[in-house]
Amino acid sequence: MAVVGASRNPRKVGHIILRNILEYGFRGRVYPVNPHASTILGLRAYPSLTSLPETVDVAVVAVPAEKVPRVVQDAGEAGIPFLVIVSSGFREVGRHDLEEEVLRIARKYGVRIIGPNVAGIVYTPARLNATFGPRDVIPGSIAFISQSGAFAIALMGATINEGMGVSAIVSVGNKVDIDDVDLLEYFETDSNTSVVLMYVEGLRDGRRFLRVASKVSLRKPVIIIKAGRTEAGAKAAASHTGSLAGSFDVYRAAFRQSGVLLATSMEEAFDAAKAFAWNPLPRGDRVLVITNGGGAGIQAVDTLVERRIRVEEPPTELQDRMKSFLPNFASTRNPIDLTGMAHADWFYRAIKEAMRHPWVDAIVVLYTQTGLSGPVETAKAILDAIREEGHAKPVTVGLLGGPECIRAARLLTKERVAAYPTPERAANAMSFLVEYVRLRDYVKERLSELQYA
Amino acid sequence: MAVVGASRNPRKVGHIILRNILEYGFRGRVYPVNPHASTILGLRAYPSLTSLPETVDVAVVAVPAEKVPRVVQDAGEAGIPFLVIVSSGFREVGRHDLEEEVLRIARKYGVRIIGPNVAGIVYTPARLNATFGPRDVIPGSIAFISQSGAFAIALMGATINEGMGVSAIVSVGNKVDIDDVDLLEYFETDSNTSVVLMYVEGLRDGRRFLRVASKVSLRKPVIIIKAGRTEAGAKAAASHTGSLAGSFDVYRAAFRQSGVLLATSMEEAFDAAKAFAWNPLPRGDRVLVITNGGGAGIQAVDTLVERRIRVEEPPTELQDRMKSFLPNFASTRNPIDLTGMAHADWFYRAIKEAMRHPWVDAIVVLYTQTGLSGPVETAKAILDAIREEGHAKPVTVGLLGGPECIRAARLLTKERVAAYPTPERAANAMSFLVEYVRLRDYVKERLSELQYA
Amino acid sequence: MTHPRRLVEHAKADGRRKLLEHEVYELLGSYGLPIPRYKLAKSVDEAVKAAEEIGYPVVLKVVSPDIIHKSDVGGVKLGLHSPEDVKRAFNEIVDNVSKSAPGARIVGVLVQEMVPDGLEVLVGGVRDETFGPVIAFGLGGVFVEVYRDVSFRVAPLARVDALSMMREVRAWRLLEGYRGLPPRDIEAIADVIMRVSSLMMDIPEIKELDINPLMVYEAGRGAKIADARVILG
Amino acid sequence: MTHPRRLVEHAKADGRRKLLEHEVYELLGSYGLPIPRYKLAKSVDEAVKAAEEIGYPVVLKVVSPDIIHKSDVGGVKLGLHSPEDVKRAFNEIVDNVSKSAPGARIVGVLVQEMVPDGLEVLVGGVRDETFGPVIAFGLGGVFVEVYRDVSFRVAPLARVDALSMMREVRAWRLLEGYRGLPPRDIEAIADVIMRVSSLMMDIPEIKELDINPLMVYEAGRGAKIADARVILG
Ligand SMILES: CC(C)(COP(=O)(O)OP(=O)(O)OC[C@H]1O[C@@H](n2cnc3c(N)ncnc32)[C@H](O)[C@@H]1OP(=O)(O)O)[C@@H](O)C(=O)NCCC(=O)NCCS
Ligand SMILES: CC(C)(COP(=O)(O)OP(=O)(O)OC[C@H]1O[C@@H](n2cnc3c(N)ncnc32)[C@H](O)[C@@H]1OP(=O)(O)O)[C@@H](O)C(=O)NCCC(=O)NCCS
Ligand SMILES: [Ca+2]
Ligand SMILES: [Ca+2]
Repeated sequence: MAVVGASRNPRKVGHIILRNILEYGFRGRVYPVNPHASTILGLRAYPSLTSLPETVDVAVVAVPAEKVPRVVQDAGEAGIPFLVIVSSGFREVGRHDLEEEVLRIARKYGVRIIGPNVAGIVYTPARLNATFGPRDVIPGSIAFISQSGAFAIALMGATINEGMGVSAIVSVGNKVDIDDVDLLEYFETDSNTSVVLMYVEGLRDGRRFLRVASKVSLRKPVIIIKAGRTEAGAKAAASHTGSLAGSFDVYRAAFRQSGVLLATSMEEAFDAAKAFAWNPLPRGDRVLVITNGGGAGIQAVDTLVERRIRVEEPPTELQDRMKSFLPNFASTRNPIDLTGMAHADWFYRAIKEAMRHPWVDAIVVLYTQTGLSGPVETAKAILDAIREEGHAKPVTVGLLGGPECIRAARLLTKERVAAYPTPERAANAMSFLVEYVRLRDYVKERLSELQYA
Repeated sequence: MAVVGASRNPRKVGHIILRNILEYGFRGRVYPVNPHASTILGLRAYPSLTSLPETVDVAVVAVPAEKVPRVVQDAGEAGIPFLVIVSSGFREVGRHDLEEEVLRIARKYGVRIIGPNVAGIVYTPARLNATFGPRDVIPGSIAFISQSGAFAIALMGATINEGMGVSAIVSVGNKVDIDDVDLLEYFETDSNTSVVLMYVEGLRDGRRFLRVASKVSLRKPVIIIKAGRTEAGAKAAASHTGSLAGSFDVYRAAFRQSGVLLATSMEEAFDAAKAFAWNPLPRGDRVLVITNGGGAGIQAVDTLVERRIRVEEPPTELQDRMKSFLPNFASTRNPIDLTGMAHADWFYRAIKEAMRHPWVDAIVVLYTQTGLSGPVETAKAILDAIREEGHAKPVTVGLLGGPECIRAARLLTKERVAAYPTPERAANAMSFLVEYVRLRDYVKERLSELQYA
Repeated sequence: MTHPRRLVEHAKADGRRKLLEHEVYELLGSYGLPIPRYKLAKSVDEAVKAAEEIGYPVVLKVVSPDIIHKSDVGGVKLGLHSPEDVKRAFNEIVDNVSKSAPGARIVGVLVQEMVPDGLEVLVGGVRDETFGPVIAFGLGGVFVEVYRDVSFRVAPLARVDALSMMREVRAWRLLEGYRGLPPRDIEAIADVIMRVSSLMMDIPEIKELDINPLMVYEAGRGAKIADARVILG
Repeated sequence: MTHPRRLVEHAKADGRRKLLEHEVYELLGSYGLPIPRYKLAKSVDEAVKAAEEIGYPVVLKVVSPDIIHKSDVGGVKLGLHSPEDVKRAFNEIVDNVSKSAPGARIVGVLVQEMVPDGLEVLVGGVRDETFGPVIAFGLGGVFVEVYRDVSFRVAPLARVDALSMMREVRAWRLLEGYRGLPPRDIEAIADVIMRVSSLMMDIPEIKELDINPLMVYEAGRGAKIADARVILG
């Protein structure tokens, strides 16, 4: 690949992109393009895309907007099929003319474009971080498509904080050519991606979105943060991107119809994405809550029910199995309340029972820090139980307490168990999994009906 | 004070309590009581409360339940006015008899009791941490009253994670004598407490609560996490404490009527408590959102409106002041979008303008991490602006990005500026302040009306 | 007029958990609530006399401690416009009831003003185990039942509570005047709410009180109770 | 019968953005929607003849491209039970309209079956700028207006969409059969929804379509459109 505008100045965008590409360990060859330099970051620099020793697959463009048309022209002539144009200074600041010129040249040569006005792209399966965001994104299976480049960069950072692994991060910017729906479609068949997360202010072609999203969501969960849900929010979105958000009621309907999950906050979206990435899907909608703290258990049940997940009493047989190792004042009616006396081993046994019993489809495990069983010790017991049962069912874990709980959550996260700092977040994340399975059934039925209509 | 059951064994509850008291730096004299030991943690131990060299103000009791009546008897004889009974093994496991005995003896001598079955108490103004929870609670002005001891201990830890300062942490356990409402009443006049946070499953005497909470909430905000909001949650609560939660609809009405703020998750409750503790109250309900990222701004507006806070366009005059230093493609209509080009200084100037303009009652500042202005640098600019204007208006800050944003948030937290990792949480926390001021007006009117009726 | 608590004690002494309709009105009337004009008649002549006093049209309803669903036994006659109507209705009611509910004690027949249509709201009182007397407000029918669009306040209420609980329901718009319909008499509703609050505070024996519907007219034209129920605890 | 698109083109050529009522019914009828029996009458005699064919009771409504609120100009007469009623109504309508709206062109008078009462629902179609044709469902009246209790789906719809959008509204309980009321004809509603979906897909000139109310009867007894509106884009 090539980086056009790879600056010698280490604070400039083009330089940072090149450095990220090199330092993150991109597996292919990289060519800096800069007419004013001979070497950059130890690599030989080339004056233009037409002078490269081979035809690269993709070039990232970070030169000032006025110079972009020429770069596109060069790319076309050099037979480069794909450009990521980072430069801003087009439609978003009123320069429609410049944007149209870029598009015209690209069309002429059949060059495909992401951007302009994007943050670059990340694709971890190829060890590619061609952005000016943080370097050390964690490889994983969550793809993130953002309408806003700034958001993409910031969320890149947030994924690192959260220990979340991503397959790809792409912003779509002004979408002269490739748009969010194109990318969504791409991730359908990308075997490195298991969950797609999108940030959307407004869609251009809702019908195409519906078609594509329905297909994709049958294969993998799609979570969307839709900004502009309220009238005031939509107004703010309009003054931001100039694109009208349309009626949120209709967006919500379209999301449901296409099996897409709606998140109203970034935290919620991340929490859900993590739970999807690291869990099998539940086979049904029966959630069992296991807790050593009454309060945490009640909060989780309230959260589940508020998200329209029923919390039901498990069959006596399962309750009896739990009772066999619990004190007689423990409740086994869902939540399974191991009580404050619970040792790590009780968590272990309760989770194993839940994993094995066919009544249970999904498990929310809640730990309230006590002296009897430390957070890390408990986390290990939880992990053992999940592993020994081959992670047969989805589990989310809420660990409520002090600094040791943060450590315990990190340990679980590292082992790809979805852990959260509060019971409500653990329960809410699980509600997305259950909702997805429900929605998918609906979408399946709907598509097969439309197909045979 | 005295600790009855101060064990020599460092893993036992009584020992940990004594150690926490000593190590956290309690300012008064402390007497371990243990008939089987002569010294504990370097202090001389006494065989019983009746053998202490002076009459202590309070004794913490951590001996097995059967021994508690005797300890209460001793306390009565020794003239000790106040006991915190940590021991469990009473009503909650069916031993009503033992609990009644304790109460009978206490009544006889006029000894007041917190507990039994509590986590101990924290009161930071006296440097008192008489719990078996984590030691290093941060002194501050948030008082936390919990119906559940386990919750109290776990949340003690969570306050440390969040950098939240507390004045007091008390759980009420079986409430044989002093209950949550007594404590709430106490905190009304406690000058070390500016916000009261409560975890409630069910109240015993709703009418008394209403009376007390109305009075308290006129002076300081009261935030309640009410567990058992749904039918399933209430059922779980019932099997946990044996107390019926009653109708949540009525609780909600009573909260509103008494000016109490309802939180549905611990995260939300903490976020709000922090915002109250570190801010003046808004004078009205006009919130201005200042952001360098369009996406974050829209999400904040949506969150505010979803919480019934209107987001309105500021007067032209204020917009003009903002425009004077912003690029012409920046929007000043609320959110004030400083754009991705924003330097730390723009935040500084925008916040100062907002602080000075009478139209603005409250400010939500959102930072989306970019290369142009680093998180820490931006945090410092925000801090400077707030300080120079004498923190005249409430501000919440959302910092979205990578590890540096965590550092920036910590910096703000240390300086008592309420900072959050997402725009939604910053907006949601601010909505509590606005809601409080609205509710308080209502409660004021209602009380004065009832008084003159 | 009987003292309100007497009414309640009398019913209890009678072994009843529900007040009879004329007792309900008497009770509510003694608290200044806008009850319809009514009279308990023991004979056809009394009924006609009552109707003349009340003014036509009237409604006749059987009053019996043993009958729960009056309409089901033919115990209700609506829209009676003349002495003849009233006579016929009285006899038919007595007839119907003695056939359909032969054992039932008949205390009399209630002659009641036919309350003109208005916007239907409900005002209720219940005794909550945690908070004691609680007042409920909502719009009649599906508003409450489908959308649970009801607001509550713990008694005793201030007037600002009454106003704020009205504003709290989503159907508030219908009270403010909606789609060209006139604004309703908010003050009259507030007044009913406040009086129900006093009543619930004063008489602990009342477990549940339901005014449903309260017919609410245009601003300035008041409200009138069309039906009400009182359950003792 | 005119081809549906012809109707639309004809209205547009006429400079109208709204179809006349008989055009609306013709359009909906051509999609198999359960329209009421109707006939456009140009004279008293035609009106009476139409009423006889349709069967009493009937409704008469003036049809005019220049009148927006028919009732306001005395252009609607309900519950007509005999030829005499129809005659009188026809003449009164012509009279009223010529007085209240002297310049208005009168295309004729619509004689329409008086649709029996049922549970009132609305089925609508709008053209969303992002998603194109979108179908809406809700219960009539305050349900939609106060509680915004409406569900949407992007057309074309599968039957499972129609069912799921009905289940999505909170007032769904009223359709399932509620408080002893009978369950409603869900299948008939689904059918209307599906046909509206096809219609919106086929005719891009239609900007808005509103069937409100659709009267829905007991399960197995179908549904019938009582009023509808079509706006062209
Ligand atoms: C693209 C952008 C970063 C370029 O800004 P810049 O780095 O200040 O621009 P410069 O003019 O310094 O050019 C960059 C380098 O390319 C070199 N260059 C100039 N013309 C060139 C050309 N035709 N081909 C290749 N390189 C060229 C320059 O010499 C410079 O290298 P040097 O510093 O070693 O001299 C800037 O225009 C921009 O759009 N910034 C916003 C990016 C953004 O936010 N995007 C959206 C994210 S959400
Ligand atoms: C209170 C409780 C911790 C005591 O348990 P324990 O520490 O195992 O009890 P012990 O019998 O060892 O007694 C503790 C110490 O008191 C001493 N002791 C015994 N009788 C005593 C007396 N009458 N007075 C003072 N000390 C006494 C013991 O000798 C022991 O000290 P040692 O270890 O140095 O010998 C336990 O009964 C309990 O209730 N645990 C649950 C606490 C809890 O969770 N509370 C609710 C929080 S939400
Ligand atoms: Ca495209
Ligand atoms: Ca008390």
